[in-house]
Amino acid sequence: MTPSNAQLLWMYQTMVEIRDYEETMAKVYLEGKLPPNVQKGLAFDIGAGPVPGEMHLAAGQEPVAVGVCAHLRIDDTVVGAHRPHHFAIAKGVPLNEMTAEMFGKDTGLGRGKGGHMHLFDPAHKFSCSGIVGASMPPACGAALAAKKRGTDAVAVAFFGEGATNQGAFHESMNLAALWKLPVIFVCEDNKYAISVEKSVSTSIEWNSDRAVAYGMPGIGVAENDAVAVFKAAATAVARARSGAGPTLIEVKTDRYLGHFQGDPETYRPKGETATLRKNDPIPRLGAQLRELGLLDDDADKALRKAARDRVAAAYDFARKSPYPKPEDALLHVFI
Amino acid sequence: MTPSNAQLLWMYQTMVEIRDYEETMAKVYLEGKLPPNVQKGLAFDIGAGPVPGEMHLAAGQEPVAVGVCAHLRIDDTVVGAHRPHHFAIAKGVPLNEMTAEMFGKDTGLGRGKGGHMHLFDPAHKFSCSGIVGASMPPACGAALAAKKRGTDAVAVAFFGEGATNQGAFHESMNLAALWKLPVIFVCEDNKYAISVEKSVSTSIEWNSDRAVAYGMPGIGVAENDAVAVFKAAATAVARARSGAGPTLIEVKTDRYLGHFQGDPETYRPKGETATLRKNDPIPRLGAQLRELGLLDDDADKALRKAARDRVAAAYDFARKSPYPKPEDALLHVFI
Amino acid sequence: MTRKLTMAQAVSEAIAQEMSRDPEVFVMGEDVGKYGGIFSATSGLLDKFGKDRIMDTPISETAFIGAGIGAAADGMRPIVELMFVDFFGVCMDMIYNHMAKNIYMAGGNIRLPMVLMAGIGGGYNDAAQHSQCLYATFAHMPGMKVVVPSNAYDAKGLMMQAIRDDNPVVFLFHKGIMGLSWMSYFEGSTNEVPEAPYTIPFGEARIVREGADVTIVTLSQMVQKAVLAAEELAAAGISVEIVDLRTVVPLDKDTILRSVRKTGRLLIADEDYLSYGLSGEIAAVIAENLDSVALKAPIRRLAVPDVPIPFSRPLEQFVIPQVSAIVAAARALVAAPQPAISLEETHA
Amino acid sequence: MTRKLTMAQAVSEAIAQEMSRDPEVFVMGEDVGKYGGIFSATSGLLDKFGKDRIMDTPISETAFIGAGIGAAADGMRPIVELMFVDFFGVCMDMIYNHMAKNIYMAGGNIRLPMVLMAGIGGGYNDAAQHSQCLYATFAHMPGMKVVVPSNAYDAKGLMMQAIRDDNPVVFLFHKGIMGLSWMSYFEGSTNEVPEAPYTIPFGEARIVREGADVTIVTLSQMVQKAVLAAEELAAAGISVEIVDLRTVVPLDKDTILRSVRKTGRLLIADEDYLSYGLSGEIAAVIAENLDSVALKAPIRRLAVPDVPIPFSRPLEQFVIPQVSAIVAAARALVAAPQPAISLEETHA
Ligand SMILES: Cc1ncc(C[n+]2csc(CCOP(=O)(O)OP(=O)(O)O)c2C)c(N)n1
Ligand SMILES: Cc1ncc(C[n+]2csc(CCOP(=O)(O)OP(=O)(O)O)c2C)c(N)n1
Ligand SMILES: [Mg+2]
Ligand SMILES: [Mg+2]
Repeated sequence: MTPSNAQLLWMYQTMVEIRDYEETMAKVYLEGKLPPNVQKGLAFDIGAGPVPGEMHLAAGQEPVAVGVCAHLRIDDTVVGAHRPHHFAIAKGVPLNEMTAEMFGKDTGLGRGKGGHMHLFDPAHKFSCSGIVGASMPPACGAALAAKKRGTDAVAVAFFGEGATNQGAFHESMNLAALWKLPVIFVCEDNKYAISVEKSVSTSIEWNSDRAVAYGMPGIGVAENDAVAVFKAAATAVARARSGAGPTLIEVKTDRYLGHFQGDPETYRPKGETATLRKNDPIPRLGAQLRELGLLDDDADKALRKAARDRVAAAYDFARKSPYPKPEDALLHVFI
Repeated sequence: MTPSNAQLLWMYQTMVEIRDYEETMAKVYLEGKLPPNVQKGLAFDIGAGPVPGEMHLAAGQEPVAVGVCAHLRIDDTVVGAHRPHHFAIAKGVPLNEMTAEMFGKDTGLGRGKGGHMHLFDPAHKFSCSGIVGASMPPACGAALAAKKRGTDAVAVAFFGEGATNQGAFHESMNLAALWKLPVIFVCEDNKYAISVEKSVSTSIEWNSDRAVAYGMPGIGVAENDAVAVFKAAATAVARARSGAGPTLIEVKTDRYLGHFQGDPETYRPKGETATLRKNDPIPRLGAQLRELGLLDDDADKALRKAARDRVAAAYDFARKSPYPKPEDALLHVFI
Repeated sequence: MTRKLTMAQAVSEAIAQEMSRDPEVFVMGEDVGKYGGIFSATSGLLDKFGKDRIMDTPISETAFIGAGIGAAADGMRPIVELMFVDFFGVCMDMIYNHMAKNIYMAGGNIRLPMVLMAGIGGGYNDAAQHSQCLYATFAHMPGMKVVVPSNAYDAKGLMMQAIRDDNPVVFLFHKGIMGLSWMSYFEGSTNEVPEAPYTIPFGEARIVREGADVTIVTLSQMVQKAVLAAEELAAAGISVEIVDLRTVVPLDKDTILRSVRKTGRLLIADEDYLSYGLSGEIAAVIAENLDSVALKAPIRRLAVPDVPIPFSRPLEQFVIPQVSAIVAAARALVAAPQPAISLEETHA
Repeated sequence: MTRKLTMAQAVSEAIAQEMSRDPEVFVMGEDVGKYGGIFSATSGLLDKFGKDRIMDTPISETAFIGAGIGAAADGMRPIVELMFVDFFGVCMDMIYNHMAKNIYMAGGNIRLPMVLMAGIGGGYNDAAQHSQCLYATFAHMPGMKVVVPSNAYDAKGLMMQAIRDDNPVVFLFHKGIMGLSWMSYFEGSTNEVPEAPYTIPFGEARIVREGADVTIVTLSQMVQKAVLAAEELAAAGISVEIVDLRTVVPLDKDTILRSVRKTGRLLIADEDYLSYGLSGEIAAVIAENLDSVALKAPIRRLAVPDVPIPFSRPLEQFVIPQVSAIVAAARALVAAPQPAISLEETHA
């Protein structure tokens, strides 16, 4: 299945927005964290500034998010991992509340209690977790609920290539295949789990080849390309919706930034990211759109500006939002 | 590789001994557990008698133990699961101390602290665990130690087909393949995990097919037969000793008794065990030995009597051994 | 007329009644179907509700507990059985980092109506990996209600309450009071249970027996042991008040304090490990309130003395507090030098 | 002359010295190699010892911690890093059912010389799954020694002791005192550390500061907060004695009792969850010994008030006890009505 023009445009525009979001965050995140504003002797202070704590950005990995989410409806579930923004944006999570959450504000998705690894948006059926491998079992549960209710909603679990060596991967794959759950497992192979290269963590090259261990189809996508991901996901989502069961997809993608912001990246070969960026999927899709006559300079500019404005508005919303009251920390353990 | 005459005889005699051991235990275990010796209203009391607690017996599964252990040396490690006797016996764990352990006696392998699911014999490098899937990671560790020290010792992890859906299976397989550890993973498919049939727990038919997910050889043994297991294990052990890495073996075997003693087995089709017992691997190997001229009635009788005597002596040793002092319970948390 | 039920029957009746009432309720776990649950908590349910609602699972606790979380977040009401609580180690991440925290991390914007039930306790020689209580481990981590019934009546009402709760509830039943046909049990746990549905609110301890000299704060099977001990002590002229906590999260501190203010003596009888657990928390409740509690003796704790549960019968009987140990500890409490003056009295 | 080291440097130096001495010692964990450990506990070790002894692992905590157990049972001395203690849920079975129990279940017939180390603690807004302390969870389960240093000097000596111990040791370092270049830290944790190897025995609390009015029992990063609080309190005329537990298993009850007997007032300052944890256990030590401890006020506890760690800064600062909270609690303790008469005094 090839994407429609509308889908192509949506994927492009969404990738642009994601990239802008992540690059903005990379800058905002540094506010207040560098000398001379931090404790003497520190190069960087993770706990300082308007957005403290760890920050995992997905610049470069946009194709995975848009290629899959292009097929999803609001009643489909997405569960992401510690690097969740691209999925959240592609699933339609409102930028304002999402950003406010990362600023720890009362207007955030979780009233500031969750933070960037813990974005919960029940209206868009989006959630994520900071524990590697933890996206898969709950996605099975959402799929199980859909199946029990006889709807054709599906669930997607996103995770990194490092996560495939966590027991939860195996257990979830077996459960989903056994129960023919409408779930799509999507592995982003960005070649690293923090500093550990895939060859140092994984005994085979393609995780999609692991699907046979469950009698499940596995699809490997060799290109960090939105259309290629779209096609793989089309098959998988259709299979899930039809009741035929789960699929495992692995996409070779690229992480342009550090594992987290502040990562010294000494484990990376010099110049690696510069090389990777030459294969940037956003201009590549832009060029395709131009060839198809769906985009020209003006439209591109307008679209980029619109994305930038939405992103800027979200950061603005977040900044201007109030913090929760300290004693609100005691609320919401139970409802 | 075909077994030598000595190996054939050893396998036969060891299977006979295991069977005798398990059948004796099935009887001894019931002592004191039935009405009228138990609380009124009970059909059976798991906590009563000389051997209290759960009891998982392996009658029918002897080929897996002897077919693998025929290749092992005293410096090779074996880690078993909750159904461990056949492996322990085949690995050479002394019957006296093992039995005393199950009686909770001070002369037991663990001075009565471990019980039947927790047999530790460092001299024979044998251990086991009551947690499903828990045999695999420590076996990887023993293999890692051998590798680090440059010996050609190997490690074997035994586990049931139910255990293959535990995360530990997946993590251990990947680790072993990645690090080329000298470990052999041996799955006993006895068709049930307590009451749950394999088709209800596992999305594919052969767990040995899961080996490809790790780039590891997988061998399926379709017959509950000592020689067939021996052959598969020969390849796997040789591979491990040579430094080429791990192998996953799955053997279709049969559980003649309940999951544990006292299991009502209502989940089993009527007459199933009677049918299974028609394919008893012990007389089958006996017949082969006879054909090869390695066994006749007298020798068989003598060998059976010798096994029976050793087993009886062990139970006798256990019965006559003293209990530990109650306050010894406080010892050995640390050494 | 009410019938007597075993605790296992009471639990499965509660589940059955809620399943009949609410189509969103379903059960998952190992051997919960044909087998009816290893400890019979789901006995008879497969026949009533079929295998789409009573689901046998692979031995994949992380996956199926995690699936319960996902289904609950979607509005279903899963009851998930972790066969023995001792197996929590293979799936604790799903339990404590997700089931327990998701509501909080979502700022209260989601519900998570899930019951996780498991068998606890020793006494039948199942050794170190199958005999633990561990309720304090769950209670220490925020975000789970923790229910530990001592008898059939409470078990039914607490289970119904648990299923209807929009928060995750950990429901722990002691094997030695389930009334199984294959394990000796304390008969006090099998009692009269109304057929009609009813709930028991969480956080309300029950005074099992009133008394004047010593308060025994306890829970689960140990309640039944305390009752036997109290009878023995009564014969010796010592009047015991027994507080059955019923839930450890929430904890009914008021009832504990009220009782200890009355008796002046506290014995905590616990089957979990001694240190850093339940008995310490109850002790702290008193130690923090010494300005309003007049203790006649230092508090005493009975619990498993920080050793794994040994297999051998004499060893296991030694480490798990028995009726005789409760009797001896209560006697020692009463024999402690008196009278003592509390902080409170000195303030007057 | 001794040098000042950060706690991270002290830990990696201890490991390096033991690795040089004993070829059986090796390190496994995620990002322990090129990265040098996310919290720098293995910084520089890959270059010194190579990748056969400093092994990066897959994200398979069950497998590699289990492999540590297997290797240790075979006589090696693995040091295994679980990056954040918060991840214990994916591998607790290997930790508590195997690493911790195997020696006991073997009746003392095996050794298990393994160190499991992990980063703990919050304060830098890493939210609910990356900010916990959880030492009480490990301490509650028998079979593990649990070490929680507060400064570089102790960390080196305790790590060497841990590596040489034939029993499993859980070594928990608070991220906020490691002296990392990317996280603000308490400078008191960076102190003078002798270059020569030395060990510090387990079970010996350290009196950080002597005082007469209030005892603060604490550990890990909270020691550094208590020191700052004590200075503030001293200025207000309140003399504080600080007890740094250093190890929670074994627990040095004598030092706690001795100090509280002297001051008559106890404040427990803890960064773990409040209920069913460390603070309760320390309270119980007092409550069990009220016949020999003359309390001048009820004990007080500071800890995370049974909520997951919230992300937002004002919320996190509110739930994790800060210097100001310690000051306020100590003041309140001293202001509590006096004099009070203890059980002990009434026995005289
Ligand atoms: C169970 C668990 N172990 C370890 C970690 C620490 N950790 C966070 S992200 C990460 C690497 C994940 O790699 P991958 O799955 O490839 O995702 P990526 O970061 O590349 O997107 C690790 C080890 C964790 N969060 N959870
Ligand atoms: C982690 C864990 N989950 C559940 C159990 C309970 N349990 C004990 S044995 C068993 C079935 C194991 O089946 P299998 O692996 O096929 O071995 P078999 O009993 O057939 O030898 C189960 C579920 C356990 N001990 N550990
Ligand atoms: Mg990755
Ligand atoms: Mg089986």
